[in-house]
Amino acid sequence: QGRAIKVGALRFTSHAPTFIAMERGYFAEAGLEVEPVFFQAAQPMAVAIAAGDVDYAMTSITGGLISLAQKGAVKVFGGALSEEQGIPGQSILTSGAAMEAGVTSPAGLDGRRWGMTTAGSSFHYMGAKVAEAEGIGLEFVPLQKVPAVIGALRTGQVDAWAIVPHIASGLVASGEVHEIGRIADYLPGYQVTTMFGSTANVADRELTQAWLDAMARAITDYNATMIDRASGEAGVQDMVSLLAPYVYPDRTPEEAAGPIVAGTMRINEGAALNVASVRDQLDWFQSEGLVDASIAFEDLVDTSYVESVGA
Amino acid sequence: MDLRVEGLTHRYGETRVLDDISLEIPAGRIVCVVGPSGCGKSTLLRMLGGLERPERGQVLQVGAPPEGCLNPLTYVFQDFALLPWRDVAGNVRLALEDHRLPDREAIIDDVLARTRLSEFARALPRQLSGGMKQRVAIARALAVRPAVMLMDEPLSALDAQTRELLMDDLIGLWIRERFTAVYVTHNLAEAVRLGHRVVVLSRRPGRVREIVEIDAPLQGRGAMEDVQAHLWGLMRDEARAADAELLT
Amino acid sequence: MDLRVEGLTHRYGETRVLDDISLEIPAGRIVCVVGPSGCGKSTLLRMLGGLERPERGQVLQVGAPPEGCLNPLTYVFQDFALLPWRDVAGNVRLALEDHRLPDREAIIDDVLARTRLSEFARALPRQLSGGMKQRVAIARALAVRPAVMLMDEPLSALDAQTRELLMDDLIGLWIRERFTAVYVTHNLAEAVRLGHRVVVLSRRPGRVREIVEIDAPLQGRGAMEDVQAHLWGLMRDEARAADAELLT
Amino acid sequence: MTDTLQTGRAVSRPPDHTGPRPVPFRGGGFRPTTNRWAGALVFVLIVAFVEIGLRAGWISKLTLPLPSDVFATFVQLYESGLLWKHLIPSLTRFVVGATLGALAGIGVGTLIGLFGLARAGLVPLVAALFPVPKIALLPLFVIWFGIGEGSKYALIALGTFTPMVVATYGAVDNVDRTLIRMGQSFGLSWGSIVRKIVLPGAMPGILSGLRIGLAIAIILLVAAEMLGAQYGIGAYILEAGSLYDLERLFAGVVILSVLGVATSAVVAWVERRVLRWRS
Amino acid sequence: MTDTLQTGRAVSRPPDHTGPRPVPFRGGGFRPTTNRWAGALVFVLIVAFVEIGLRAGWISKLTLPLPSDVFATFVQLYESGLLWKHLIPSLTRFVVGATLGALAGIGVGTLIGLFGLARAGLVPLVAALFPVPKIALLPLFVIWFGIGEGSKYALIALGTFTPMVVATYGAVDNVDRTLIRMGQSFGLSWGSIVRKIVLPGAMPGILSGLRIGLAIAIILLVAAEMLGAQYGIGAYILEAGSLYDLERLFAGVVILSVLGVATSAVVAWVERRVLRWRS
Ligand SMILES: Nc1ncnc2c1ncn2[C@@H]1O[C@H](COP(=O)(O)OP(=O)(O)OP(=O)(O)O)[C@@H](O)[C@H]1O
Ligand SMILES: Nc1ncnc2c1ncn2[C@@H]1O[C@H](COP(=O)(O)OP(=O)(O)OP(=O)(O)O)[C@@H](O)[C@H]1O
Ligand SMILES: [Mg+2]
Ligand SMILES: [Mg+2]
Repeated sequence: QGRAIKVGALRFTSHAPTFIAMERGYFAEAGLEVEPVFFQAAQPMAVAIAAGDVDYAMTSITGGLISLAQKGAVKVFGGALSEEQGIPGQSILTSGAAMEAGVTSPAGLDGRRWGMTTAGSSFHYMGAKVAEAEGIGLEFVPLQKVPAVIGALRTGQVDAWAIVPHIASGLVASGEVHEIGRIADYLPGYQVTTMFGSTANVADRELTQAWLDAMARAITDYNATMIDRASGEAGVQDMVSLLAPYVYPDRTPEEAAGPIVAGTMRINEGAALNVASVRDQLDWFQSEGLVDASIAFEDLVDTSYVESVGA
Repeated sequence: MDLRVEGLTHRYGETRVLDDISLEIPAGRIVCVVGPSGCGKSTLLRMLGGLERPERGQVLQVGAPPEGCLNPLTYVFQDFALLPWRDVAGNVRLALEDHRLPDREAIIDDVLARTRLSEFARALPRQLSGGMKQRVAIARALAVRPAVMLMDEPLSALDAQTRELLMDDLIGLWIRERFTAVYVTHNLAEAVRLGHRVVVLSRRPGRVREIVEIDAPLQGRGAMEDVQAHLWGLMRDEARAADAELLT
Repeated sequence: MDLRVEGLTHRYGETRVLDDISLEIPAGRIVCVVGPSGCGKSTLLRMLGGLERPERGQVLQVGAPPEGCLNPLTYVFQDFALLPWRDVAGNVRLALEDHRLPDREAIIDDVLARTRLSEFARALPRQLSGGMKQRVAIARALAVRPAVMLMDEPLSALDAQTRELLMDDLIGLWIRERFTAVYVTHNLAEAVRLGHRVVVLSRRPGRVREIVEIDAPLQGRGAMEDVQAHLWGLMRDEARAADAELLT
Repeated sequence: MTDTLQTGRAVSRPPDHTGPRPVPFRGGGFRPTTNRWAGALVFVLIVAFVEIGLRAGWISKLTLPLPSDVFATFVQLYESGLLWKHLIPSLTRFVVGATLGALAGIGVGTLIGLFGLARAGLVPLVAALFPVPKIALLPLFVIWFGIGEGSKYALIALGTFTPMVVATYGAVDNVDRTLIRMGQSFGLSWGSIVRKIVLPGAMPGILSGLRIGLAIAIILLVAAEMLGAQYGIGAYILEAGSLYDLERLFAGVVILSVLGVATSAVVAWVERRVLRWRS
Repeated sequence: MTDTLQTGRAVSRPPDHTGPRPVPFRGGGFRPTTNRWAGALVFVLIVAFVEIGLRAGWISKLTLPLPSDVFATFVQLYESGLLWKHLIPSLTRFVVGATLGALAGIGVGTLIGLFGLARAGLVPLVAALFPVPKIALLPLFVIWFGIGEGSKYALIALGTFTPMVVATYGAVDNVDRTLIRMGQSFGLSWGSIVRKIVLPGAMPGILSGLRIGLAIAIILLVAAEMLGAQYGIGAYILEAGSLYDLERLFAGVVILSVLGVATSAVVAWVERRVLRWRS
């Protein structure tokens, strides 16, 4: 019987490797019995790992994650979703009202309101980086939850936001919201999500390696099928019907297919980690005073498991 | 101004409280009403003052109230009914505020003086003993120059000694002012000290059992033990029965 | 069992309440304590029963309490002090529950019978008239076979007629049982009806002003107007002054 | 009620005729009346108004859902069995959390009421805890009690605890001291006095504190289910809210509101039974 | 207090000697005592315990922040001027929202207390509104009032409104009816009775309702600042929570707690002034 572990997950396409590894028995083959624990947002996942309720998870680097790493509770040890030029990654969106007022590119957002869930979230980081690159000022509006940001954007109460493609495509298709740029243009190689676990688990090399191996197989499957189309349309169909019950439990596979395909992004082979991007994120959080300036890179990341790229 | 009660009958739900009460309250006299607990004395008094509508029968005012009378039928309540947030003068003023009067403060000073309360004008009710509170209530009643004072056991919340003192005060007041009053009490000693006429009610439903006229002048009346004994004879058994009744 | 009070003195903060009180309470007699409001009568009674510690002086029990006595010094309070959530029998039982007794229910039945309450054993206090409530409190006191009953104005929350009835009951009870009691009251008529000895206290701080012995047997005593007048003469001015004092 | 005013004035003017005339009536009014039907009627009117307004278009569809759609959502929720799937975890959390909190609150409140030391030490603590928003403590609760049921019970229990403490010690303080003095005068033991006099005497106050405590427990259901709850009325409402699904949001809110009214009715029933000795 | 028990028992046994002996003392106890110093002491002890526990390592750093760090955070917040930047918007929201809610609540509560029609129609509505968690309505408020200050005021006002209504009409119902009857017996107009008897008589109840209403208003600050607030104590706490920054989280919670205690002290002061007529 395999070792029982709990894996935190969001109902997002970016968590596809977890679902693939479960469905295709990769975890079982690695000697793991995985129970998924679903969350509404990335933030509580890190807290749940610190509390010992969840063993591993995959999500973006947030201020909360860094704070918990500082307290010795969690550690990042692998990479997942990355921005890559040429693949439609996260989009920068603007509201209809802002568009009418002449905002056609991120440069036109000077002094406008940028939506985010909470301070220290990846939305905050992306907005800040875009603003820095364009030399503009943004007002950051915390709205706690993704749907709240969507609502505020649709009603023009915030002017701009950046979000993963499967959500962006749906919003743009509704016509209320417009795409004015790509994050990949501003943050090439941005390590969007990472793999992390509790410090105790990460210290358990055997367990963590087993988990990584299973995930790596799933990542290869995902990239090959969805990005490189190695198995053609049929392979995509298979993958969609595998993912649909996890990502869109209340939609039929046919309804789910569109957004799942649209949401495709490259996941790092072998869970390689873009160390430079992670370092940049940490630096930014520290420079903004969102996390303690004394946190060292090594407090946050254990680079001994996977290949480091982009450094 | 006299009051005349004609065939007053009342019921609360199923309970008959008053049954065909007829009475005369002549001006310038004190009519005491005695009767066992729950026989409807307070109900009768409420009807006299127009605070409650009788089921049958009526209460009539005969003659005009005296000149300058602001509130012909004025109560003095057992529990004083003073506003605790107003001082003594303010409580008296309450009764006058709805009237346009040139000399309001003069009236207040006058009635406080008559009840020997002048130096307590700024005191709050909670600072006063029970006897003083009731004197404030009497001062307030005097301030509106009533035609008839309706007093519902005005002394029964007081201790025996204070009661004694206030009874003297009331007698002194009547001798000077000859006010008209209906005075409800349980206390036969009070009734025979203060009443020109004592109306004895039966147990519930209250009926007029006997009306005793007392001719002796108020000043210098003694305990009148014979009259008290007569009244007590009328009431003793009924009082005992009323006391032993279960309330709901 | 007698009680002896020796040089009792007490102060609340700055206020002197009792000043050097010395008294004898002989077994089998009723000692009435009268005095103006706030002179410390209730405080004295609390000290007699050990509910409060005097600043100076002491209260002594002389002799053993009678056989079978469960609570030698037992109170009857002005406001009855019945537990509203227990019925009549339950209220009496309360006083017995902390003792191991073979015949608890028999005692309860007995005292309820003696106070003519047997048929109300299951009634709740809120269903009872004031007079009945006080009879329950007396039954409860009798249940513990007290050596001395300490009664703090036991009738003054009742209306005059009920008071009259209960006074008769108490006299009847004393004639049968010859209980010992300290009886605090404001009411001079009560004091002369019930007391073998009347202790008159002065205004605060309470001092013993006079002790009046009344030799007439309890049964068939009249109003004893001369004694009442004498007592009232002792107290009138002080009562007036006490009444006119501002409370804080 | 205005005729009180008029007759009041009429009495104060001397009449021009002097024949016998009835004493004018000037009492009445100022009596609380209750009328259950009017309450239901007002509900029906409001619902009808919203329904018609939305259909006719003079209320924007963005602001309120169609009451009939809310009802349909509710029916669907019931028929799909999801109602119970959401209701049962929430009720469990409510019952367990509120019971823990209420018992602890009554216990601590009684200690405060009885012992000067407990009072001096705990009252300021409770006073400081009272205004702390429980949602603010969510991240801590997750660390302390995990994302499972533990943190939800703890959050609801904490919310019930503080008002119960305050109500209980207030109630103990307000127990008629003459009754306690009576108990002492009959030589009752300290324990007897507490059990037979203090606690029953404090019961009315404790029960009215329970009303507030339980209302707060229901309100905290939503906060408790913000973290890691897949099922539960609070989770349902939060999801509906974040999707701006007004029909489901209202259906959930109506369920909580009914739960609150039902709880308060239960407390009222208990009060009537336990406090039958009151007038 | 146990000596009550023992002397109580001693009295009930007949003594073996019969010479004069003092009546045993069996009173005392059951008196609420207050001791401000003990309260402060308990605070200091708790803080010291946590500080030492964390430094010594037998309390995990994950569960609580170092009290000294919380204090340092607070000092920094003060010195950087950020304290005011967060406090002033929150206080504004608190004052505006609570004032609107309290005034509306007192008004509606008085209407319910005075008019049978208002009572029949509004009481069930308020009873249904009371247990609705205000966070659940947040999305709705955003639709109705936007993410600006409007929705924050509205949320806090609603939270204050319902307890004020309940407290006010309860207080009006509890005004001594003999006082009202007295007013009628002196022929006072309806308006005079309401202004001079009913409202002052209801004041104690209204003020104690205000205590609860304001506590709820403070608790709702956090919920109100969930949406679109960049500054404010609630926003500060939420941000600290999402960053899992326990020092700042606790600093914020302490500020709210102090705000709550201060508000309650202000109400107590107003009570002492306005209700000086009570014993
Ligand atoms: N508003 C009311 N509704 C119903 N019953 C009432 C009302 N007012 C009085 N009663 C009942 O009517 C009866 C007479 O009451 P009332 O107060 O007039 O008696 P009373 O003679 O003044 O008694 P007491 O001597 O105790 O003051 C009592 O049984 C009482 O319970
Ligand atoms: N626990 C207490 N603390 C402070 N002062 C007290 C206390 N108990 C009584 N007093 C004061 O002591 C004085 C005497 O009170 P006590 O109750 O003994 O008088 P009393 O003679 O019984 O009065 P009354 O005739 O009104 O019953 C009063 O002035 C009272 O205010
Ligand atoms: Mg009456
Ligand atoms: Mg006394």
